[in-house]
Amino acid sequence: MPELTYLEAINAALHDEMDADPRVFCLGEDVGRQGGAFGATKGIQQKYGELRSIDTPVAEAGIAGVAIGAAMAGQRPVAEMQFGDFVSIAFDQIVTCAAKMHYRIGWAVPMVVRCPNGGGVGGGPYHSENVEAWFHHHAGLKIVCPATADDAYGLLRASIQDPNPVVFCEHKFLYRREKADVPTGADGRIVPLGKARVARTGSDLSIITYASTVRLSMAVADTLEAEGTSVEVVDLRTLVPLDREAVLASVKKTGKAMIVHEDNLTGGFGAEVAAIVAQEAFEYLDAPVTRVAAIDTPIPFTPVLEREYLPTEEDILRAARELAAY
Amino acid sequence: MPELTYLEAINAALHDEMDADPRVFCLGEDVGRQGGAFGATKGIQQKYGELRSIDTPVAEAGIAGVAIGAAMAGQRPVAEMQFGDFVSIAFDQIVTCAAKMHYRIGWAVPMVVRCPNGGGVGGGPYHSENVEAWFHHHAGLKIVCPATADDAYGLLRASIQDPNPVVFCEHKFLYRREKADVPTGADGRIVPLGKARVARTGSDLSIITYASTVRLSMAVADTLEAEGTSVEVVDLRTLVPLDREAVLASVKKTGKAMIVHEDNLTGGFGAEVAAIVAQEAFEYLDAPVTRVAAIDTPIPFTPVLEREYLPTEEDILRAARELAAY
Amino acid sequence: MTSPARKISVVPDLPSVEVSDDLALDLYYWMTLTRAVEERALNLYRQGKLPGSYYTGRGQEAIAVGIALPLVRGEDGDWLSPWIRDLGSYLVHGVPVWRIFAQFMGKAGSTTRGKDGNLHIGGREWNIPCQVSHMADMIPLTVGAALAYKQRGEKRVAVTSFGDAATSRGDFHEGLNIAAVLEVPAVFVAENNGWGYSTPISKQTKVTDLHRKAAAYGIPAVSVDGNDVFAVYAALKASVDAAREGGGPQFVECKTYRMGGHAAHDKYESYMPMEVLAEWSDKDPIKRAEAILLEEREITEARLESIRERARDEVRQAVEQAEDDGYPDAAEAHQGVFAETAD
Amino acid sequence: MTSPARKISVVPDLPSVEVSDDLALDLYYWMTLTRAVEERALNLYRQGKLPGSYYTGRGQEAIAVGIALPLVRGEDGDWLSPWIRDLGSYLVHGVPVWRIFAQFMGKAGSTTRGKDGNLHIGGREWNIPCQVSHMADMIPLTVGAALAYKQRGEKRVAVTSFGDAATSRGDFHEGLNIAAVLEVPAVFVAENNGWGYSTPISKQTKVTDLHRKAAAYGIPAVSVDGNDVFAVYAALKASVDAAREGGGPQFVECKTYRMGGHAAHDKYESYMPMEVLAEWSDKDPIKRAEAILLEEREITEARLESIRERARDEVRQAVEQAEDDGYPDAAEAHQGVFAETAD
Ligand SMILES: Cc1ncc(C[n+]2csc(CCOP(=O)(O)OP(=O)(O)O)c2C)c(N)n1
Ligand SMILES: Cc1ncc(C[n+]2csc(CCOP(=O)(O)OP(=O)(O)O)c2C)c(N)n1
Ligand SMILES: [Mg+2]
Ligand SMILES: [Mg+2]
Repeated sequence: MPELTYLEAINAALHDEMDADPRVFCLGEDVGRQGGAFGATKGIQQKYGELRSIDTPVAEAGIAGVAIGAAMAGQRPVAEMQFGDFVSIAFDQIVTCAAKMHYRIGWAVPMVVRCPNGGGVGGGPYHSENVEAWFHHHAGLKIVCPATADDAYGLLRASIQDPNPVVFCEHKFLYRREKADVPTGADGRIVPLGKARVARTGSDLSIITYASTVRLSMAVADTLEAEGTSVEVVDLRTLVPLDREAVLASVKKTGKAMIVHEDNLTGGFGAEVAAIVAQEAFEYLDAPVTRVAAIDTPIPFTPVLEREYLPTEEDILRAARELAAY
Repeated sequence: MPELTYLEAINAALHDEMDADPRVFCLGEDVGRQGGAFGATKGIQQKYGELRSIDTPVAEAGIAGVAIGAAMAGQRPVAEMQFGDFVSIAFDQIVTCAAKMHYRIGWAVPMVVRCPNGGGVGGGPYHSENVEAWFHHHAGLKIVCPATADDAYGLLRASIQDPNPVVFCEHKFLYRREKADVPTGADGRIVPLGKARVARTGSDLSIITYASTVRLSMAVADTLEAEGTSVEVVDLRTLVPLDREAVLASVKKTGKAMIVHEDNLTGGFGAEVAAIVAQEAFEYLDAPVTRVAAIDTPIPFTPVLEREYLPTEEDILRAARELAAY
Repeated sequence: MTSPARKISVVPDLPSVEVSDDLALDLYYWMTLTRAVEERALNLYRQGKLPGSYYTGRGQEAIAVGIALPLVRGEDGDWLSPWIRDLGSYLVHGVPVWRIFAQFMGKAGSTTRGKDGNLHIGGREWNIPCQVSHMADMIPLTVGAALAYKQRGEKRVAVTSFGDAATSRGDFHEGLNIAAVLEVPAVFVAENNGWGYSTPISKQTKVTDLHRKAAAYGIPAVSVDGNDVFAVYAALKASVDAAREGGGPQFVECKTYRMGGHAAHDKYESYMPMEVLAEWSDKDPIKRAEAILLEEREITEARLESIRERARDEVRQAVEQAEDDGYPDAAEAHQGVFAETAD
Repeated sequence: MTSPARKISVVPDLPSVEVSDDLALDLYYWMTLTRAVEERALNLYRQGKLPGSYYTGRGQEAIAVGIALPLVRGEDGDWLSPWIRDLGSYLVHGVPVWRIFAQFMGKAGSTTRGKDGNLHIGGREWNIPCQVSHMADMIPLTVGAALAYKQRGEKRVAVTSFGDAATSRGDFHEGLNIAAVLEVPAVFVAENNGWGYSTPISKQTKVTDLHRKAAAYGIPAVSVDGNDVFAVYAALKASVDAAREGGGPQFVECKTYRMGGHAAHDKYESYMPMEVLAEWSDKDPIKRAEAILLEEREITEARLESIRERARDEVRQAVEQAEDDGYPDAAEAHQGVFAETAD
């Protein structure tokens, strides 16, 4: 079993789903011969041909719309946005057509929109966006945000198999930094959508997080452990459906909730988690519900500014110490 | 001083700003001779001519983009979406170009996008959307949601005068239902963005709300008053900038926070308010932070389903009673 | 009983198409039914029995019917995504009349179980996706369906219609361009009725001959008289055949005129020139078809009357059934956001 | 000293344009400067001194320069929104060289104060809006600026350039259509270099002669040799003049070839045909201009060398100044989300 990076795990999941189901196909800009801007679709055109690996024109609304139509006509499209940022152009197709079709006529739209997400890579305001909050408000869309190579593989397979439109937010910063021994092919493990993962158990406070900030939170938990504070880290994995039970169980146990994400603070998914906690676990809370997230600005380009923008391990640590001491 | 409906107040604000500032102009589908689908721009083409009242092709991305460019070139465009729902098509232009331009190069984009918002009018899934949560996450946009005819007038004038892109969510249900004696012209009152309005003072619990649910909340407050519960109603007026002080002052006073909006629950603006309250007023809270909102589905068409979808006065009353009794 | 089929050749670019008398009568029947449904629905709307807005395609029945009749019906047939003027397309493609009334009324028997209204009609059983309000959004979807058929090597086509104003939208452009590049079996039908709500086409685009827009994508295009049901049928039949046989996407412009307001509540008298309306009234597609059937095809008036009678009967029964139908339970509002299975 | 102006007539549709020797040398100077900046920046990038990605417009300098030189500079001049291949446009339109290096380096002197990178350069003082990554988004903005000039009765134009792949986007379509209908003074320049990242234009559109797309909007269009700076200049000059004088929007296609990867990190050798690259290398716009200057205009080699020397000097000084510049304070990240005033 080879060690795969998060990016290789995505590639493997695509290969395995293409293999298992002839209805699955990839489409997007440069996804074919080139294998995509990051190589996520590498080898697929060579193996499955041009009809199942389609280099599209630069037209994100069109790409999404074509995927929706193909899904309704019985295929299982996996559309790639070259960068998640560009899914803003497909916003209308996704919320207007994909999200509402099943509710209206019970006709499923089984498709995945892969969005290379997130900052920390010097991409500037248009190659670093975290797009989950563009969609999590919208009934009818599933939102998946893997934090590890295993989950990237298992959640992508589950997303492709899911009968609903899924916005799959794969974090670019993790592409080559997250690695694991990921079983693939016949041994591949599907990770069901809607199940959080307790990445680390603890008793003093809960960090609820997902994607790129899981590893930061784990590091913080290590540091605090040494200081005598026991931190539980809940990796949400999917924002929609949300594993409310896992979130509430953890907070009820520790009495302290901290929500961490890389995306901007205001109106980020953390607000929803905080609201749920403040409503449903109120009686268990020993401290304010705390959020750590990016500042409320676009994502600046130059490293010194990008660092200021992003939530760092230090930011999380500081907030966690405060919360622990509360 | 004539009594104006909310819709007439919007029309008056447009006239008054067109009059006061030659840079102001209206654009959108059917806004010219027709005065728009609802009559919001009535009389403007007749008075100010075709160059300042432009019937555009059906192209919401183009309309938004043209407004942005015109704003940067020194004009003060007021773009109308025929229904707020269609702003999904302009999403990319608004978040990509309008929201981030000033942050990047300090070049202001003074424009307003008027979005006829909201349900309760039998419009179905594509003529009833509340669009504020599509944008409130996005740094660089102001979001305005008037609840009364006075505010519709005063906030629209403030929005047009503001040097930033403003998403102006005017509620269709209120168009002809809200009325007030609204001074206009030289006597017109500007309502500054970022200042909430305590619509009713109270001491037992705070309802924080905006737009169409303000009137419902006021009715609930009346009912509860008779039952001996004193409800404070805070009308946010603008979601961005948010008047945090007003929200926190109210909650700190009453110890109980309930957030009410017509938009879907999950990821709605109420989540953000709840998160702020749970973090910053935690020590003052005597009860769970409660949210009342639409159910998490698209907006169904037929009256019996639409009623089930929308938060009603009864829903708010029930939740408020529970909270009061907590 | 029926005279031999006639060849209809609308435009030199397309092969001519045979239209037998039976087919001609079919076209007539569907147009008649379409108008009967719409007239009845308009009455119901005026009586306050239909929630929401009401749109009619009066005067455009030849297009609605001519688009759909060349297509294969049923779940495994051709994809059809009609525009809101095209009630006739829904009827021809298989949606039962009573369910259309139920849809207008917001009843449980609506194709959307009351969740959507007016012409937002659809269902997998008819291979009709449910259109959204957002004009031109259905164009890329139609391209996607056509792509699916091509990928699986099925000889099916995907067809969509839209108004002239929809050609201003980005999704029109992206959809057509992708269709051309991927060479999928999609047929695009532009219904050029001169207006988009209160806006005349001259303010919508400088190129008011919409078929000329197809050249920007390298898509073959024709323009036909949209008030001549035989011409529309022939253009569609030839285009659909071409697409089905691997000829790639096709574009058909149907020229017509909007015979009234944008919707029933629209005070169009304030902006539409009455004399032009009157002129077009003389070109009414049903009257024109009648004249051809009576004069050129020598069909008897009695036969036409029996067809009209059949249509009226169907409408009567359908309205009864829809009126008897209940409203959905409130609980329905909570159902169906997500699919449990795709099949 | 200079020979008399020559009339350049690129296409029969456009009036011919005078290009004096001084102007010809100006064009040469700006192309030379553009290349010198890009070569230096590429070195810096390879040394790891430029964060982010690095894009060059090598081989497209004639377009970048030819677009900008006919325009009026300055805050009250013409709006110019260049594409990422058009470093030369920024230079000609007034952005100081050192600030471009500062931009690449993410320094405080960057036109975005380090908030954006690479060719996302802009500022009100030059009437250059800062482009966004999202291809074609700047087209509607440019139409809006042109509209503002028309509304105020100012004789200004708004110009934008974009790559061939951008023509697939909805915003291209919506922008051009609106520009045509509103008859605004906008000029659209399509740089047809045959590729969009790894995708050849044949997979981008069936209509690879991009000027033919303008016909769908009723916009006058010409196509010129994008490697001939005199032709590009003349086409732009004539188009800009036409737009300025009330002729409505204009479209210019410049045919060229992308002389390498999409960005510096792109392994284009795997997909670009080397023999075609070699052919186009012979058509290098700077070499071609040199030949014309030396042979047809009888400019001395010494004069050209002094121009090249001037460009090298400027680059040297600019790099020094940019290197001396500091990075922005971290606090800058928090500033500027909202404007306090629009003026
Ligand atoms: C994207 C979008 N913008 C606006 C509307 C509102 N609207 C509904 S129909 C219509 C005009 C349609 O004109 P056209 O496409 O010519 O069709 P017709 O009504 O003439 O059949 C408009 C503007 C819409 N449905 N979708
Ligand atoms: C909307 C959008 N989608 C995808 C990208 C990623 N991208 C950057 S440049 C490019 C290709 C550009 O090709 P073209 O327009 O021909 O310009 P060229 O690079 O050839 O100059 C792509 C796909 C983008 N910037 N914007
Ligand atoms: Mg029309
Ligand atoms: Mg190119």
